Amino acid sequence: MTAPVIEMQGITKTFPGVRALSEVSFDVRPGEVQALVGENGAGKSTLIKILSGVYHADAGEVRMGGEPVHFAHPVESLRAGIAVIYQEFSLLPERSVAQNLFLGREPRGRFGLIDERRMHDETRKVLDLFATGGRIDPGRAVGTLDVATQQMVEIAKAVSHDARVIVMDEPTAALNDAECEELFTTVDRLRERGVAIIYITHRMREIARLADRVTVLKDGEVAARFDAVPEPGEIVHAMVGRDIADFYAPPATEAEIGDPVLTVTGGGNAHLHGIDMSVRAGEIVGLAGIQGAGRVALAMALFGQEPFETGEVTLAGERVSFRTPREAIEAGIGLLPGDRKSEGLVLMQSVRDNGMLTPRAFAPLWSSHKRTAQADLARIDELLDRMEIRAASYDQDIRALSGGNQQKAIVARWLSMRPKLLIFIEPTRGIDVNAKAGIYHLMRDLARGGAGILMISSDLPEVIGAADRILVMQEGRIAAEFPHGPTERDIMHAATGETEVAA
Amino acid sequence: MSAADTPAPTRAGFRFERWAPLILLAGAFAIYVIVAVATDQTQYLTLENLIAILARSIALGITAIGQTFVILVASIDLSVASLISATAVLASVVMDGSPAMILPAILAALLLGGLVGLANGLVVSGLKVNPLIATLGMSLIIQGCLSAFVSNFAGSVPPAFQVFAYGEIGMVPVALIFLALLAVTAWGVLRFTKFGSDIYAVGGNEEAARFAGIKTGRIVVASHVICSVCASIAGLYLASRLRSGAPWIGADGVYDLESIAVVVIGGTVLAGGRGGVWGTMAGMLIFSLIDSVFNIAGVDSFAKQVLRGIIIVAAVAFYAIRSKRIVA
Amino acid sequence: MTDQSAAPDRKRRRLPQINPVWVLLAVLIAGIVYMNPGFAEPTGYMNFLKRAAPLAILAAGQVYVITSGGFDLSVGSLITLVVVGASMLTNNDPSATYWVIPLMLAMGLGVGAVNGAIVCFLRVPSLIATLGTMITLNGLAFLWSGGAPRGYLPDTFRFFGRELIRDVPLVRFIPVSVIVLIVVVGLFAWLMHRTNLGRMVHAIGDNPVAARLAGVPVNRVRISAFMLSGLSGAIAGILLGGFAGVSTDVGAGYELEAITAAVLGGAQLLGGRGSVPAALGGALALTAIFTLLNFLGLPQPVRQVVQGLILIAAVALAMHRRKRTGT
Amino acid sequence: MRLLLTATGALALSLSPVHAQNFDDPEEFAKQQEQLQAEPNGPEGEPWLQYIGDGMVETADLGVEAPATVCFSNAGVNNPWRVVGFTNMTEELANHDSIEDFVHVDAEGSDDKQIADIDDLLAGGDCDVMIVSPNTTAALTPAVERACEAMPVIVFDRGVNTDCPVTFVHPVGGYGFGIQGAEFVASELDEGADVLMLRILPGVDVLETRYSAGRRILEEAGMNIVGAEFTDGDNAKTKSIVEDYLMRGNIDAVWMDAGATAVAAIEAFEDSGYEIPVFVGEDQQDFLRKWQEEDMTAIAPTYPTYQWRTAIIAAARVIEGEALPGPEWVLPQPAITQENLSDYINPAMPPLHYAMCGCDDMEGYPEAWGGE
Repeated sequence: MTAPVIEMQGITKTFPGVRALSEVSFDVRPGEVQALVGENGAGKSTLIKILSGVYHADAGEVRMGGEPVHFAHPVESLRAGIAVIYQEFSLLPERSVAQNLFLGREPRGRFGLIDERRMHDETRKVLDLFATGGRIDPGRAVGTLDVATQQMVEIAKAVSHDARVIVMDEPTAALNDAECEELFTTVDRLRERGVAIIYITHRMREIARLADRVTVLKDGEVAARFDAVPEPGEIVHAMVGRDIADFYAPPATEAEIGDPVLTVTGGGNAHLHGIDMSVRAGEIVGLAGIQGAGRVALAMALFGQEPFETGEVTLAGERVSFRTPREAIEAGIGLLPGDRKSEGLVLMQSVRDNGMLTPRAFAPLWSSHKRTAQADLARIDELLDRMEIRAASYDQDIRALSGGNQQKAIVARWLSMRPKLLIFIEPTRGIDVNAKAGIYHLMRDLARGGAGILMISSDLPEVIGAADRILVMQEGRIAAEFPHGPTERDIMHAATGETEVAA
Repeated sequence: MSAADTPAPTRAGFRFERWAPLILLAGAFAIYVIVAVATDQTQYLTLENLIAILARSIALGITAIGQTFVILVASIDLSVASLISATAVLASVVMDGSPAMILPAILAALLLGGLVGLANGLVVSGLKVNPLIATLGMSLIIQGCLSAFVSNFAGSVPPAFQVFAYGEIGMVPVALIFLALLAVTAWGVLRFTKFGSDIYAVGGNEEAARFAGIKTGRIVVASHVICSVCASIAGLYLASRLRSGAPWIGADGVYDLESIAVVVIGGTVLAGGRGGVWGTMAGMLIFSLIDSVFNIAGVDSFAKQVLRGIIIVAAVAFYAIRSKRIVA
Repeated sequence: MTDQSAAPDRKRRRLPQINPVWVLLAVLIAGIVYMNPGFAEPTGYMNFLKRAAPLAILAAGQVYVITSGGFDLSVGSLITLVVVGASMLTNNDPSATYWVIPLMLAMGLGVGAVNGAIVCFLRVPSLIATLGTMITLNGLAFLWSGGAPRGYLPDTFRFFGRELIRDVPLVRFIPVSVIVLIVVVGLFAWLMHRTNLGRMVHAIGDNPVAARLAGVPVNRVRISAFMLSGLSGAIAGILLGGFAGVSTDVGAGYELEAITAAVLGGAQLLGGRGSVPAALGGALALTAIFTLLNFLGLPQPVRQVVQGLILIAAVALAMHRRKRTGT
Repeated sequence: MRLLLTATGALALSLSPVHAQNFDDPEEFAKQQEQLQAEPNGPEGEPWLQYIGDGMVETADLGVEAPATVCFSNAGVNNPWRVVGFTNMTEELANHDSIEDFVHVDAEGSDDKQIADIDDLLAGGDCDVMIVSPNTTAALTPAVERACEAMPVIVFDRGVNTDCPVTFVHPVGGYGFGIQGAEFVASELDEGADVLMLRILPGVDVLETRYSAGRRILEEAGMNIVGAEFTDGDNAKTKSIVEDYLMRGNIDAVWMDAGATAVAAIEAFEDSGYEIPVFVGEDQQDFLRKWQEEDMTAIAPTYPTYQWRTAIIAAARVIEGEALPGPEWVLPQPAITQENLSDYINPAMPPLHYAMCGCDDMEGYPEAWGGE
């Protein structure tokens, strides 16, 4: 057995108020795929960020090739041969594939000018590693490529760095089945070349297909380590490690579910085709699918941000069509965006202002900011209290709060509007494990209060655990529907349209 | 990145933004021809006249090339007008009619430009002062220092240096050739050098650029230095053209706001990372053509202003209206 | 980034909570009084306030646009258009004032609405959009008048900028423009800090996407901000025309001074933070700087240099504080 | 920052010995003082046709034939003086059938643009005669020289540093303006009186000479000059400056290098509750009316706008091949005084109409000038 290329020992990292990692040890050897699994918030990203020099560990040691290393900056780790492919691409859409691949280290030719031909040749060489890479034109602007191809470029970028270690953070999230298979082939080739791969995923079949070893993180600690791929059940048990029934709120009973609050028939636009669906009062409907399947597009269509162009929508029995979010909100729809920072919060404003945002938006512009038809400051405070938001004061800037508390402040915004339908997009992304349960119970309370809930999530256990009914999308269509409690396999099957499940 | 969840239809090969400056330029040229023909002044359609139009806004063109660099890194420079005045005065005072002093004067002017650019860049990237404010402040400082020492044309430019503005090779003015070379060089730098690539990276996504190991601060500073050096070249050109430098020539030409308008009309976005020198050159030509159309058509000078304002807004709207982003 | 860190943060922030612009203003006023004790007399400080009034009103309007994330460069030209237009319309007729002033205020609102509409619907960044209107309005003022003022402003019109109310207890007299200043800034401050509009302006400047998804009528709010800035331009024009009569370059340069004043008052460029009282402080401080330099006998060039340095220093200091407090 | 300061410091050092143009030229001062007294040639009552001195130039051999196209490169119409002047010019055109076409290009106050405009006219304007009103003297010289090679050129208002134009039309000049006002102040007040000098902005040749001449006379008369301030031609600033001076001390007379903001300066006295002192203004209607209404002690030197008529007349003579005064056509430059004040006041005219326009008898008067 070869010596590990990376060894991390006793890594501990504390953020103010949260112990993100505690005494984590982890290693990866050349020519192996080490799967790193765990729920959202288990500490995977923090561990990777410490490895790549974005964060610095409070305690512990990172060794590369046996030598202790300290990366002060991601560039240093990259130079040392550690490439990280994040879910959020760091590609420049205006630049060509080749330019992106060689960003910051372009090959120079005569007079110190960029040797464009060599850059293109090298790009081509790297792209040839991929089964379909040959179809990508190195001179094409990245912004004109589809998401899957951009993902390829992102991986190619890591490969072109001659990385000895490549970290892939849920690389298949945006890929369809054929593309996934292509990625796996690429991973195999990289492994053959002796590259060490740290592969972060939720999906058991990918682990089974690719991994040599598996490390499971839970709540900032190593929950299990497997030197061979075990049964999926073992991994899941290690990941969740608690009574799911308690973690998620109990599902709705027949009696709790009422009439449909929302129905869509034949809804379609540039991204969506023939959407037929309904959400009933008192029900949490989960919306699953791979990235790019159109889940967010569906939410945005319902919410009037990118409206349906065809089909019919009814809300509480009335036919509606919204051209702006404002019209949707007026009619009784609320939405919690997936990216809190860029879509949800007004960061420089106070917690209370964030909670009051929507009620105020519907009050006359010149009337007092303290009282609106839907809420006043006292009521918002009461709502914030009820959700147990931890803040020094509701007057403080919301940016100082933790993700979970920020999310609750956004929920407060909607509660005062008493919406008939609430759409949650990735409601627990970036929220620590303890706060998650709070959000699930909150959603259930809202449903019991008579609202219909539509929850979009990439976290399969979450969809399975929290939803009463699950819709699975694929390529802009609703591909399948499950009652409460399908398996991850069932959902992935429907989401990718494949017939064979490896796990 | 929930936006990534929306299936992106692969866009077609034709990219509107790339061609928009050319479309605008063609439109402006068509209007020029139509006005010349309609008013029965076809003598304005000779080659000689077209060259005169090309050479009309050389100072603006040189400044705008520099401005392109700073706007590409998502900065902006409002100090160019004052700097143009300052370098024109400095050069003409140092030369003071003596051919022997031409070289020292050019060096002094370029040095001043370099220093101002360095200061702008450091304030913007180091102190993180909003570039609009930083360069506006710098503009006031330069203008103040300048007017403290000179209040009129100062010094004079020897005839040998006037070749820069008045010399011709064949039919083509030397300055026009210089502008073309400068544009080609700028294009080459942006297109073929690592520095150029870094500029687009910093303007497009500063975070990504930093992760790729690009020293983003240095790129911003260097862009500001280039911008200011271009402005000082424009100052030298004006000193040569006016035979002397005066502390108001930059402000009179409104080179700060006009150079920004030219760059933006040329399709470079204020947010950075997209655009280029050829668009800027197209923008400059559009400005020259508009001026010429006004002259040919005999538009009243006040109506000119009204039209010019509307044209700037309309030209930028021509690009911007297609975007879905919320702008402020 | 979490709750626990907030507590000590709050304690630390209590002390320096006072906006530095007031400290600056106090120091400047002390300097002026030291140089010229006459400034402490009503004639001194009332003249000062009278002079600062147009800029302070402009800054109060500009702060709306800045807080909403934009710039309004058109106010200087708008002032010129208001003064020139009023002189054309009143045509020496004292009774015309009663319809000309409302008309001018409406024109200010209209110009603001056009600015806002260009930004919202044509999606032209406000820097370019208002640069365009700045050039256009200036041209219109010239086109309307033929290049030189065509008429006088009647005394009824000039009342607001020129007259004093005498026999006021304590201060002896109050210029009408100071009363206008108090009323307008009070109104703008109330709108900004006590109404939904103010909170919405903050929200769209802070995060327009989030604001839209939360139901904020982003376009309506943004256009309102530009309209208030336009209104402030019209009011400033009425005061300036009243103070000194008609000319075709009354407004030149006021747009940058208004932005400077707002920034001195701590308004955050590109949006999200801004205060009307602090902008008033900024305008007064800027005027005080000019007054002090005048008393010191320093020429115009020095004024420019000082203004430039203060501008850069104010923003650099604000950035430094923000970095230190981690917000 | 430090670098910049060093750089500007270096700039200051290099500049200190320079100070290019001389705006206090005793020779020119004496010449203009003399010209003010001289009896002009030409028809009385039509000062735009009159000339001081005897020099004439023949134009028959210039080879221009009627009817012809006259092209005019204008520095700008960016202030009321130029607006009135340009109206004089366009109205004068109606008197000349020999001018078939008149092409006007406006440089909007930019040297660079005016040079380009002249190049445009030369390249495609089909001009027979060119009139140039240069934005600045030095900068426009090369362009005018090039124009001279192609056709007869007439320059007015500001000159150029070349004698190639057929003639250079201008009134007596800035020294003359400064002399007239300052001599009036000196004659009205005793030695030691406090005089405030208000100036528009530094660096403009025609204004600098007014100031240097005015200052010279005032100092010679033993006046106490309490200050010389720049107003930027801004009413509000003018008023504020005067208010500040009044807070600090006495003012017996105000000398101004241009009268556009004179009324604002007068209002500062009124609003602060002071007597209006001796005033030097200019021939703007608003000042003249205020002068009459308030019964002030004042004078209005002029820089007559009728020279814009003269430029067209000169062009017409070139076309018709008649002789004209040259190489300088020096026009008389009368001042408006208490005696003839009422001749120049016309309430129908706009406030910044320049009364010394020589336009009262022209066909379009007063509507074309904005009057009623």
